[in-house]
Amino acid sequence: MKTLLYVAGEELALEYNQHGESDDLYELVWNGQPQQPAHVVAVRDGTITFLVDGHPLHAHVVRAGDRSLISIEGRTYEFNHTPPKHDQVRQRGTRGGFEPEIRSPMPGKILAVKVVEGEAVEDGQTLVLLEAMKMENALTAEGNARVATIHVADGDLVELGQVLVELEPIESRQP
Amino acid sequence: MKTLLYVAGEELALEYNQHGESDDLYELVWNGQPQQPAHVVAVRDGTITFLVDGHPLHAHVVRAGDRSLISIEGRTYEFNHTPPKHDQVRQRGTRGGFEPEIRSPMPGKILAVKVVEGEAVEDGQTLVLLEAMKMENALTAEGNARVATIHVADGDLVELGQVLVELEPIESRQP
Amino acid sequence: MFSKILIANRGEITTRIARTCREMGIATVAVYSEADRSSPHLYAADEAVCVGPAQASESYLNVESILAAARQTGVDAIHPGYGFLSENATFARAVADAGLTFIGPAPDALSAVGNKIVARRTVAQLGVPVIPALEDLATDPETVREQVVALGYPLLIKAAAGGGGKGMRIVREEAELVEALSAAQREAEAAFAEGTVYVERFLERPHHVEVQILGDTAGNIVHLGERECSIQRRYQKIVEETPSPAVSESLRQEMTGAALTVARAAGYDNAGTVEFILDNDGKFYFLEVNARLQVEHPITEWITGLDLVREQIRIAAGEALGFQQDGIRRNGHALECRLYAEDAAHGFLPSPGHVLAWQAPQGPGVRVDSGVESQTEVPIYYDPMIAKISTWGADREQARRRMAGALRQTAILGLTTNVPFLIELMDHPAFAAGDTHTGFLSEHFPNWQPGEQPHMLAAALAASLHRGPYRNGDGQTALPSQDSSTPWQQLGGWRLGS
Amino acid sequence: MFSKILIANRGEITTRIARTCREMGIATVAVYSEADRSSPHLYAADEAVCVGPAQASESYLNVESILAAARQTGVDAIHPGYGFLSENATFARAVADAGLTFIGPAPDALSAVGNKIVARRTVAQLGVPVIPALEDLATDPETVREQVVALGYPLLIKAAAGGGGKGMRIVREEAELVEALSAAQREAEAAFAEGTVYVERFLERPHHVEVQILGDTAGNIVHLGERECSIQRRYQKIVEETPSPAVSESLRQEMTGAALTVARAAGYDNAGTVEFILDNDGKFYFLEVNARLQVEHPITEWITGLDLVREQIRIAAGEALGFQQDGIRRNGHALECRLYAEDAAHGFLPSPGHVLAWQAPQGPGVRVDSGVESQTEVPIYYDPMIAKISTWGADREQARRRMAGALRQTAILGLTTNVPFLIELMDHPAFAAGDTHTGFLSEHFPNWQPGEQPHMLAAALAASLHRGPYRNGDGQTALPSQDSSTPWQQLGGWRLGS
Repeated sequence: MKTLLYVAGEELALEYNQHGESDDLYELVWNGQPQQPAHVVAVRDGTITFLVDGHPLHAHVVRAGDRSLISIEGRTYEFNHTPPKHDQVRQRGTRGGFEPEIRSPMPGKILAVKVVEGEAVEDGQTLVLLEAMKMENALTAEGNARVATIHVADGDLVELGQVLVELEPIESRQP
Repeated sequence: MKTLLYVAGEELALEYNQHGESDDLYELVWNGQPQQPAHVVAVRDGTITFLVDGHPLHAHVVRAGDRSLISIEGRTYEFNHTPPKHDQVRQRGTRGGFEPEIRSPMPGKILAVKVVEGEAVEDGQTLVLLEAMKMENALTAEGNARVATIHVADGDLVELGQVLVELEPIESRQP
Repeated sequence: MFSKILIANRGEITTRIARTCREMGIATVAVYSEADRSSPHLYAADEAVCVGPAQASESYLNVESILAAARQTGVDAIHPGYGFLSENATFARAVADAGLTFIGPAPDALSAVGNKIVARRTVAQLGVPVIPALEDLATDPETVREQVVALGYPLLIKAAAGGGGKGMRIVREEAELVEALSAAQREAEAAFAEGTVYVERFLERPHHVEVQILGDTAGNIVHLGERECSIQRRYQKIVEETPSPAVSESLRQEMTGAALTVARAAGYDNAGTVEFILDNDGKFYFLEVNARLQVEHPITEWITGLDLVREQIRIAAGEALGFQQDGIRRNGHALECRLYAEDAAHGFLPSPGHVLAWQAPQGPGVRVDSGVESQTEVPIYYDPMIAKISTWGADREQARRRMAGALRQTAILGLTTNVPFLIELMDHPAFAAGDTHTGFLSEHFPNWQPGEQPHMLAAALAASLHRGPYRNGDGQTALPSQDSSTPWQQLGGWRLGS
Repeated sequence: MFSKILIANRGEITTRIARTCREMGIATVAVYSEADRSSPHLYAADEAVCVGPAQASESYLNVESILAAARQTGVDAIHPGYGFLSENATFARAVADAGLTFIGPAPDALSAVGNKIVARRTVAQLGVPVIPALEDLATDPETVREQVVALGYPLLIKAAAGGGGKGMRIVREEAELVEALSAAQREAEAAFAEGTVYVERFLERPHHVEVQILGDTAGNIVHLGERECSIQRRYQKIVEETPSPAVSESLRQEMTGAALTVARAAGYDNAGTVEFILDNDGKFYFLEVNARLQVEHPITEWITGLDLVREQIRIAAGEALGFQQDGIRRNGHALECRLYAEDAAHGFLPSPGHVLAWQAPQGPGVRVDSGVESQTEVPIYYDPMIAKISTWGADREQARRRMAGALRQTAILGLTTNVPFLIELMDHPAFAAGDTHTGFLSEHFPNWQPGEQPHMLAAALAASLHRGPYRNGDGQTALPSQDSSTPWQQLGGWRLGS
């Protein structure tokens, strides 16, 4: 048996095969590396208990659409079961260089759009104020740019990852 | 909408229809009698919250095979969704008169069969000792009888409702 | 201090002991039988070892298997919990012989108090009153029948090695005697690997009051007050509280003093409980010493702030008690209800099975020690206690109302439990008045039936509208039947399979 | 005593207040917004009334709607909880005008202490030190820019009506001033319906220490000791404890004395908290009075055994305090962690959504006050705090280890929460050493990332083997994809759809 899982766009491969002697003992190969085998002592609706080298681990598991969410000892793990698509939301915190699309980092409500289409903005300038859970969050330009398109208006409710504003870098603008 | 539910063999009829004005308000008719309408404020996996006349009720719900199990304020309710079959386990505590089949009142282990086939037994005489959860339970004859068939032996594990011993009433025995 | 402890038990008490060990920085090893693969106690510890098949005699009572697990995992000490091997002096000696520490009294003290017959004799010599009893029963039933005539009926048969109601039988008339004797012997044999029983006079409507003691190996010994444990069915406690509503301050002085006398005379160390019967004239009789952690220890923890498992471990490691008698303060009132998988409407018959849903109560002054979770098994092989709820209040009434609220917050589906019964018990005026005695249930709840079903209609509506989880009888998720009467569309929701 | 109380709040605090009311035999009315139909607080009460749409201004802050619900249900009194209308004197007066009792300080005392600017002035006159501040800000940003020069940067902008970190902004240089001011004003307006802000000097690395007070309407007033609340992010507390590791017994005398002075001068009744900033030289400055039940009140309840909500209700009903200062004993140590739906690895950004699974911790010395359950929503409209875990220990170390264990027992899926962050915080040597101050997180956890993922392989195996509820993104049960790689047959189990 082999499962492919995806975390932040990275593919992870888990092979697991029943050991001959015991029907609950699995031989594991993780990204090509053989691992300690695991006893799967109990598989329930929503929880699984393993024994790895005598150490019990209790996992809470939920499958949400294409994702599996797992909690073990207070920490959460998340896997996608299918490869990432090209147009998916970029991972937060991993952006590099100029970002032409300003996306909502969380579900919330647009408190104020602080720019207009065609306006030139500076690095760090606030574009949109977003409110979620009673806190204001300023979304800012990273680099000098011109506002190409604004997709939202004051008071709009927006989803995680929704494009709010599109920018054009000043340098690359065709005159 | 109408559901038929069964408790201890009794059929219960619940009609529930959405009230025109509100999409969460249900008009209820219970066994032909109109009832206070109920707001169904939240339906989740495993729990439902109602408001009846302003009073909230929170129900935990599990569907197990043909049964629905419901817990509200620490009390448990159980319904069957299909009518009882003829050969089902008789309800405990409702038996009347002579009972020819001695059934296990719980899952457990046969500690000792105290009678043999063909033996005449008296009212109250112990037929089988059943152990469950470290407690011994004596299953006794209700009325004078003769042991017709014994279905279990010492050490057997038995299920709830399993027939352990069959008796013939002394009176009705054909010589 | 120990670096790793094996917990030779199962269920809630294993989890509870593991929590304290973790707080003390001590690693833990849980053991489990093949029937307990789904039990939460397995993953409460840092390591887990299967010690045998379902039958307790082959796993939790299997000394060889437990010691092998201890050797394999390299532990320093074994905590026996309650029940199983906890009061077995032979086991305690075998643990010591294996070079490990038994977390409990020294084997000699365990023998002295563990055998109830020996304990009775010792205590009587100290001037502490004991109940009239017959200790040396003949093996021949006919002779026993003659022996007990002097005591008179009703009688109580008890296991010499016993506790927890196992191997106990009340005998109201001679005709019941022989069968009750052999049943009690078999039960005792199964539960304690020791079938000896004895017979004592059965008092009507007394209180069951016990005193918690704690002694270190240097001979320092203190008491932590009393617990009232009169509300019982099948000779097993279901509700406990501290302080006892039946004990005045002067009586408390007397009883705790007697308990300390008994413990000192036995050279007792570690945690233990001296049990008394208290009659309605305020006279008390020594009953037995439970030489282990008691099921109901949480209520003492609530009012003293002490962690009894921590104290047990410290004492077993040779540390001195960190306080003296006058340093122990008892504050407020605590109650415990034991949740059993049993049918209170049918003779409290055990009701093992699969837990389909479990929701524990929470909030201020509420503690839950649970041996189950959703989707776990309550096997037929072991005690049907599945959880303990304890509450604390500044006074008894606050603790009682908290308990009544906590029980109503509790949801358990798939098993028949005593929760509805406990709710009515907590609400009963006689319980609210503190009028507890061992005849409480037969007096106030004879042939109890769950009469009050106040939310039948709401339950029926829930059964009609519910959105899963759909399960087979064994608790596995299954597809719902395509019942066209479920109103998913009307609820603005989705429809499974459409 | 009241016979029915309306709780003008939501989430965990509504459930917590309803529990005490039930214990006191008082009926309760919960209110809820249209976004909170799935919130557990709705069914914690005996009645529930929808008071408006999701936006707090139209529901939980809607005085007309709340009062209409109170009239409709015939309550005697309104408990405002914390946040929302709890410190709004206008609301308190409107409640009184409607012939109902506001469970909190008298409106005049509320005005006196509730407006932080007024409170500062009053307190300074009493000789209690206050932090240098600018109270009368001009409306014109340019003038403000000049006004604050005298104070110097860094500055702290605070809402006059505020609390809970709302409407607060730290300003480290002049360029940030104008935008921070208007953001703080808008936040304050949204949170408290009152946009006035003021500016005070920002101290680096101080302790935030507060004193709980309790006064009756006859003028008796006591303190219940202090709480250390220095560990904050976004000016909001996430960990609190009592006693404070930074407060010596003599400093405790001084600070509690100052707190009582402030409360007496304000003619304060009911429960309140006097907040202080404590610098590293042991000098403390009055900060503000929180004229309400505090989020972190459970830790004071743990160590005093008092139920602060019960005391609030008794006081509001005109009863005298049942104890004097020397009757209050504080025992042991208590810690609280606030569980937030937020992403600690990305600036503690709120992370609302659907709770797919929730498992609360349990056991000795662990209390959970939760606003969520499995399958409930954490809406975008309200505070992201979803639960509070508090632990008690005989000493700080026991409380800390209990908390570390309780957090590891907690499972929440579907939302990003701060639980992994809190686990690392509890395990941090500086926290274990009690070296808490308001700069703790920026010093020890700058740009924290969940580095430790010790069970990645087990998690991957769980993802491969799970039999878990399959859900759509909105939490509804769905069919699993027919993924042929799941090993149901090998597990001896069944296969969905086969």
